[in-house]
Amino acid sequence: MTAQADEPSARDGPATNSSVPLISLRNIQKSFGSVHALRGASVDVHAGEIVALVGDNGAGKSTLVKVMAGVHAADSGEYEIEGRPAIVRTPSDATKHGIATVYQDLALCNNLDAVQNLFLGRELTGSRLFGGRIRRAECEVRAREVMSRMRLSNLSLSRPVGAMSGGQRQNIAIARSVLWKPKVVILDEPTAALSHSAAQQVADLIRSLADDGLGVVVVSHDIHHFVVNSTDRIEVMRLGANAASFRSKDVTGEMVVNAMVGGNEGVNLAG
Amino acid sequence: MTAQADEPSARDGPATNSSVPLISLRNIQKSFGSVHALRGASVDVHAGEIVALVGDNGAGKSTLVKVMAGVHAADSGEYEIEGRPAIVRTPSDATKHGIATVYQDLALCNNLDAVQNLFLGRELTGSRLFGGRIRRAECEVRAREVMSRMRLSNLSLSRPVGAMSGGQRQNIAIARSVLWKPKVVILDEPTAALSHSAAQQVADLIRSLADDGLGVVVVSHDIHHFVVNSTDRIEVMRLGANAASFRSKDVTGEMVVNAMVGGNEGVNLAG
Amino acid sequence: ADKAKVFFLLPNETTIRFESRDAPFFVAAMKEKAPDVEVVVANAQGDPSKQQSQVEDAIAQGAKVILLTSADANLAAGELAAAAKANVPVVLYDHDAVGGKAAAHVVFDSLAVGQEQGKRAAELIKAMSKTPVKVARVKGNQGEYGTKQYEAGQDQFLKPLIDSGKIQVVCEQYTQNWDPTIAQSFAEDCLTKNGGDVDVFIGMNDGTTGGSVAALISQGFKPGDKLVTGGQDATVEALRYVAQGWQDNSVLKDLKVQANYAADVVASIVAGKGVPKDLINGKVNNTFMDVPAVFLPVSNITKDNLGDVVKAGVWTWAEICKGIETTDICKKNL
Amino acid sequence: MVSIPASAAPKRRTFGELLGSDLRALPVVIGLVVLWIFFVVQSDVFLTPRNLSNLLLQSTVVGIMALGLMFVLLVREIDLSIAAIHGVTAVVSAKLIVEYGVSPLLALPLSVILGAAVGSVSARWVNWIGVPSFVVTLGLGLALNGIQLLLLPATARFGLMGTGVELIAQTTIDGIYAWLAWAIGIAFLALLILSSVRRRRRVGLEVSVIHSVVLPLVVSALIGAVAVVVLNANQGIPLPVLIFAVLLGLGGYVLNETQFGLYLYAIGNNAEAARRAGIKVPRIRTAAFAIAGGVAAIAGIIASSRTLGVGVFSGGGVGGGTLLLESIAAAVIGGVSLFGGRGAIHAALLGALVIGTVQNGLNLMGVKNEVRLIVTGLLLVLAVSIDKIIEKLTGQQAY
Amino acid sequence: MVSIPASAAPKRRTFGELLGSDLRALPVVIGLVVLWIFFVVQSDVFLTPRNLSNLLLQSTVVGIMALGLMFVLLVREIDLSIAAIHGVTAVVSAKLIVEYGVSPLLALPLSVILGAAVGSVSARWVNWIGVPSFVVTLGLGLALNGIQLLLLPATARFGLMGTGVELIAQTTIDGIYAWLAWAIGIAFLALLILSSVRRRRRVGLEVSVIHSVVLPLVVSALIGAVAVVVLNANQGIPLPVLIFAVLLGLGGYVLNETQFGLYLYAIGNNAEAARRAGIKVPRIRTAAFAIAGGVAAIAGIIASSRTLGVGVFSGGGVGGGTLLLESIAAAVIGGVSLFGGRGAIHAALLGALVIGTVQNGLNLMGVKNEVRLIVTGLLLVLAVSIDKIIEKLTGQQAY
Ligand SMILES: Nc1ncnc2c1ncn2[C@@H]1O[C@H](COP(=O)(O)OP(=O)(O)OP(=O)(O)O)[C@@H](O)[C@H]1O
Ligand SMILES: Nc1ncnc2c1ncn2[C@@H]1O[C@H](COP(=O)(O)OP(=O)(O)OP(=O)(O)O)[C@@H](O)[C@H]1O
Ligand SMILES: [Mg+2]
Ligand SMILES: [Mg+2]
Repeated sequence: MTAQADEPSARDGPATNSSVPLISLRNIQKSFGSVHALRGASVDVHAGEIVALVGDNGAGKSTLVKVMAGVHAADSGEYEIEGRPAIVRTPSDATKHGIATVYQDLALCNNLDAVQNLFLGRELTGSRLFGGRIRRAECEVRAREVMSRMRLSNLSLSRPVGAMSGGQRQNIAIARSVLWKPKVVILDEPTAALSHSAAQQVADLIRSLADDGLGVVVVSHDIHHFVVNSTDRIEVMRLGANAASFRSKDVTGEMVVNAMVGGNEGVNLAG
Repeated sequence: MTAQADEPSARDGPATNSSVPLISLRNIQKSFGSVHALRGASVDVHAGEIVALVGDNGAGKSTLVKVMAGVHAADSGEYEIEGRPAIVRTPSDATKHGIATVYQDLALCNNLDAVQNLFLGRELTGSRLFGGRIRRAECEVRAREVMSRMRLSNLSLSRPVGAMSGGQRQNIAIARSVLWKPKVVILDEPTAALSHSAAQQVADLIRSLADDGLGVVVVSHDIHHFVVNSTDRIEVMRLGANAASFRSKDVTGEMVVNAMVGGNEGVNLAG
Repeated sequence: ADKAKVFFLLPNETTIRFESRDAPFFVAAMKEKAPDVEVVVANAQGDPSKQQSQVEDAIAQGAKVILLTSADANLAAGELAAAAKANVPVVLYDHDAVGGKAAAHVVFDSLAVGQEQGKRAAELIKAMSKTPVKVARVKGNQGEYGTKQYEAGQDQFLKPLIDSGKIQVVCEQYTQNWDPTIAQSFAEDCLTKNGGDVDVFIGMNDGTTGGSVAALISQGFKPGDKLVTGGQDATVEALRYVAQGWQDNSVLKDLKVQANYAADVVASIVAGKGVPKDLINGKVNNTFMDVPAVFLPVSNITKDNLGDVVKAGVWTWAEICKGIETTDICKKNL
Repeated sequence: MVSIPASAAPKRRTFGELLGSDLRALPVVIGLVVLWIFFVVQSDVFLTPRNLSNLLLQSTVVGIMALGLMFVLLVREIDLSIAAIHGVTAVVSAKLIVEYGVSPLLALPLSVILGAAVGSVSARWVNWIGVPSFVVTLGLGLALNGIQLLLLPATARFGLMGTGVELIAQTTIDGIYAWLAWAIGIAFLALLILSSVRRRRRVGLEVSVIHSVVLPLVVSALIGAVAVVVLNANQGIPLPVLIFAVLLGLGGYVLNETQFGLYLYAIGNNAEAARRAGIKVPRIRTAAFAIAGGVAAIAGIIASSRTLGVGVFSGGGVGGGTLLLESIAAAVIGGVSLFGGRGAIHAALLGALVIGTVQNGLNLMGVKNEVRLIVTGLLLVLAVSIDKIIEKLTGQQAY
Repeated sequence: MVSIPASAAPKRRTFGELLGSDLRALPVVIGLVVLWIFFVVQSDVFLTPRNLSNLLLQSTVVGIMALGLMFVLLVREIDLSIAAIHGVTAVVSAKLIVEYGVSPLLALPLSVILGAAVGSVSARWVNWIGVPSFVVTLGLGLALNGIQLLLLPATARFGLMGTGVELIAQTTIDGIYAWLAWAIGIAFLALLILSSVRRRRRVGLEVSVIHSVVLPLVVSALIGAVAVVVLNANQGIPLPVLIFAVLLGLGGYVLNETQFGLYLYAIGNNAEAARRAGIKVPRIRTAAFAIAGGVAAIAGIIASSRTLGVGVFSGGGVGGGTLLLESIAAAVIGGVSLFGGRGAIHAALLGALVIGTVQNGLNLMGVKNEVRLIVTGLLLVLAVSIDKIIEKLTGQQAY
């Protein structure tokens, strides 16, 4: 019933694509106590490619994202980066390998302001001699650049993010992931709280990231628009494993939804 | 620039509608420190009617929802329930008047299980003599009924909700609001984290609530599908005030989006 | 604020005598001996650094004399130095204060108290037919100057018996902060440890002996079953135990006498006459100097001389006998 | 399936899961057992009925204090005044009894009410002004310490011998009566369990008889029986121990079965969510503080009955001293979180037993005071570490 | 506009907003000022330079302890062993100096390193096993108390008179030198402010000169000048006060300007988010505990220099006593949250001053001990209540 998009088919897809995936997870298992959240899930991400990760609620998408990001260590399975086995068991491992993540729960520090959250963990600092003084001014300027690129220049940068609206918070989390130059960006339901126009901007942003040669993974429930129109490849998850794999340009929303709920079991529409 | 859907026009809309709105907020002002989140917002909800509240991120939708639900007390403005001025300054005031709310941040207690969260604040209890012993069995049965009505019977009822997936948590928050028989249900982005099919089920649920004569307010960013297809009336908010008002059957998504971003300022398409 | 000010600095409020007896006695005595001197009382609540602040604040208010009962003799040098720097004479009251300049020391000799306790215990134990006599020692707060002196005094009499095998020390422990509750748990556990076979409990003050008595009562013993000795302070509670036969003795330190002598010394200094030479009957070496001392006599109160307490005006029979009116002694004296 | 279907009773549950629910107490118990083994090896009297009775008795006061404090900790607050409440209420009731000749039957309940009233004063201040409870109760505690000193007579002590109060500590229930008490306890538990099973059956939910009826009943009956046998081998059940047991039973009922108990957990985890659910958060908070105060007063009565009097020391002295620290420590060692919303009733018992065991055991070993402090510190950390290591190995998660 | 555009410098800010940033300290200051007014009315010596010097000096030890503890509280942990660390390190250095003749210049820094090492041991245990820091540090504290007793000689005391250590408490910097110290402090502050202003200018961000340069400099210079005038009118700046001032400056720099400081706040608010951001949470936590330990050792040195010796009571005695409680209380009164992520450096100073003022003032008033306790309790609550009421009135919100 599980059908993998074998690599050649994916490679045929979008333009800027190398033969070795940037990151590749195979046969990942992960349990929480008695809950078997991932039972052999796999995913590849190539440079320049936008992979959509879709599936019903509780299918294991966020868990897979967290394994990719090093938040959870997998119980078993392989994790390769640019073709070489890699150990990614903490978020800083992932960061080191150039993986940036937007989490479904955003993972912001509510008591810090937007600039502090944007740069958290990778502040621009002065000399070690002065204890790593934060170059607040530079941070602020860079933050403004990114925010205006996302057309968010009217968002206050010095209020604690805990006091912001759901969409504002989500925008900050997204801005955060693209602030530095990662190789892979993973976004878990990035547009859930965004208005139509903001979501469109994020879709454009994601495309421009891929065009710059980054690998992008997006979890989304917006199958009919965002997933079929703005991604390159679609991985469908069901019950903690891959259920199907499609090239986005070949499918309709209905086909994807059917694969998600199991209506088309075993049918591999990829390639 | 602000255009109200005057009541007659709304009354002409859906079938089961009385002349007096169930709840009616007029000219609500609300500031947080220096942030003026609501500047004269108004909204009416009639029985049997689904009102969509739309607007850009930070427009004040959630704040208005919280004022309706008694979470925030408005700085000024009128609050009427069934035509009579009402004082709704705490969530229990709202509950007493039959208003149930699903918050954007869900407001669940992560250490409690699904049943406990579903009934929180209105547990079925035994005699006062025994200190209000919770009738867990009855609660569980009722919880299952609701969950299966939402086609969620495979969601564990006895795990802490903090360990659940984003969509599962959202489903619980929604189930919670319809568990008792409220008169008005307010849902703040209820389908944001839901899969396509789950979102469809929630849309059906909302419709059936309205058909039962409840008033429903839904905040949503899914203009093109959910808002134009599944609601009766659309209130567009911009910068903390009402920007436009439409009958859903009269508009296209584009028209709504234009009103949101201010492209069609001053044009009143309602009625 | 024109009156000359004298400060009486108390150590803590757990040893209640300072707050409830010494202070009022001293204030009364001063009123008599130096009517235009204002006495200010402050309590360090057991905290030496708080006491240091109180010394500094006293100096700031222009203290003429500081009558000091140190919160911890070992951490009082800073207080003495501050006073010396400001030329304010310090008279030590009861507790020692190590490592600094003091004008005089009015004290019931702590060593003598320990000796009284040890002597009485040794007498009673020698009189016992049993060998070895099993003894539990419930000592005071570890590291305190007083505790060390009491222990040394007791040991002068107990050591020989221990060495000769007459006494077997079966349990021995310090009591944190002199807390009677801790003393009680310790005594209970000691009884348990020895299957009830403990003959004597030697305390160091009435709090520690009281803990032992409460332990005996809670374990169902009767008065006289076990010997509880080594009380100190002649608290009314301890005297009741003595009257009932639960406890053998308590060392009486007549606080009124002490307060009076202290008032004499202080009044004399305030009047510019220095420490009255005739009162000095010894010296205490506090590692910095030999402090001229006014040693006061102590006496051990047992069932036989319970009346001494009443004679000295410490307690009345009515106070002692409250609740135990049916005991022989009380019947006789009420 | 990813999520366990609610209707299918899971046949095999992992050990971790069991720990998460029915056996929640196990890790701390294991920590305790390790301590016991240590002391059994060190001292041959440790396991005698006499010593175990002692140990239980010595743990009651701290255990009861911790039990009351739990209610406050659950709602993410702290009460530093419980020791002072314990002291001042004990002195008030002793004063009433000794000076004014009030009957203990009146004075003691009065002191409990007073304790509850004082507790609710802190809560009101916390609710009203929003001052952290740490500061409010610290200040209130000091003020109560002062009042306690004011209330004491010049003798600094009210003796309670002969007033009837001492009977509380001295009464023991032995032989057949002890078994009667045991039987009543088990009967209540059975009633409780059966009533929920009946109800579940009636609404059509399946119940595993072994798992939800037989197991808890047998385990409780066994533990109770062992305790009764041990205590009967000495003098019987001391009344303070029985009072503690009853309070534990009541507390467990309130926390696990009632609406109020649930609200404590809800508020501790997410007070804003609780408020939005229409829960009167200030009212619940006030009740929690009142319970802590009332229970502290009960502990004060037992303590003064044990020490046969009240004085400056009642309530641990100024600042709360050891009593306060041990009460908080007992709750935390038993698994109550200082950050609210987490902890079960057994925490009070187990935490107090851990502390009591260490002290009792070291008394029996007769080690020097310095060593004693060092060992106490290390054993406390050890006992809780075992608990955490087990939790970690079984992959438990806390919310 | 609903959200303030980041580029438009808001011309008029509400009072509440000011309180939220630059004037964060104001509410506590007002609480303190109310206390001062109270005591000025009660005692005519309160406002004398001599007394104010005293007050400042008396607040240093608790203030320094609170300053170190803040780092731990910010990351949502607690360290109950700081008082014991304070005691044991003081005894170790005294032993080295008195018994082994080690120079204070070596022994004192060594004791600070020892304090930091001990602190990091707790942190490692917390990180590794996940035992709540409350329990780990409680146990460690007791063990250290035991070690302290073991280290003391039979006389239970090491006198420090004549060793050179006493000079720390006795040295004062007066006259022109005091002004020099003041000038150096202000110069550092100016440097710091100007360097950020320059940087902002360089990258093209606008800066309000009045608001970000003149105001803070003038206010700090004024406060410092008043302090120097007062202290000079007595004996000059006592070295301990200067040390406290330097630590405050350093602490403020670390918390407000450095990466490490920011991480403390981040972890305290949402440790999981910090971890996901790639922050090495255990390492930061360890550093926080090490700082608390090292700073406690510094406080220990100052305290032993003040009392001219060390003994059993150094470090507040067994269990930490008043010293521990007051250190925690000072931090909390100053506005540090026990729940992590909230509190500024001035908390240590203001909290210690509130506690010190109450005690000093009551000493001057010469009230009876019982009354004193009652008043202390009430004044503490009052001072913090004023703070909270102001926050409430100005609609402040905490994250
Ligand atoms: N508690 C608060 N404190 C301060 N500012 C707040 C608070 N809550 C909301 N705001 C501000 O009020 C404005 C309106 O917020 P609100 O949450 O109502 O927006 P919204 O329309 O729901 O947006 P979204 O679509 O992103 O959820 C925003 O600018 C937000 O930052
Ligand atoms: N920390 C955890 N502890 C226990 N169970 C968990 C935990 N995290 C996730 N789960 C469970 O694992 C399963 C997969 O969860 P996951 O969050 O990966 O789903 P998802 O596909 O992201 O769903 P959604 O679309 O609702 O976000 C769910 O059943 C969830 O309840
Ligand atoms: Mg998810
Ligand atoms: Mg919103």
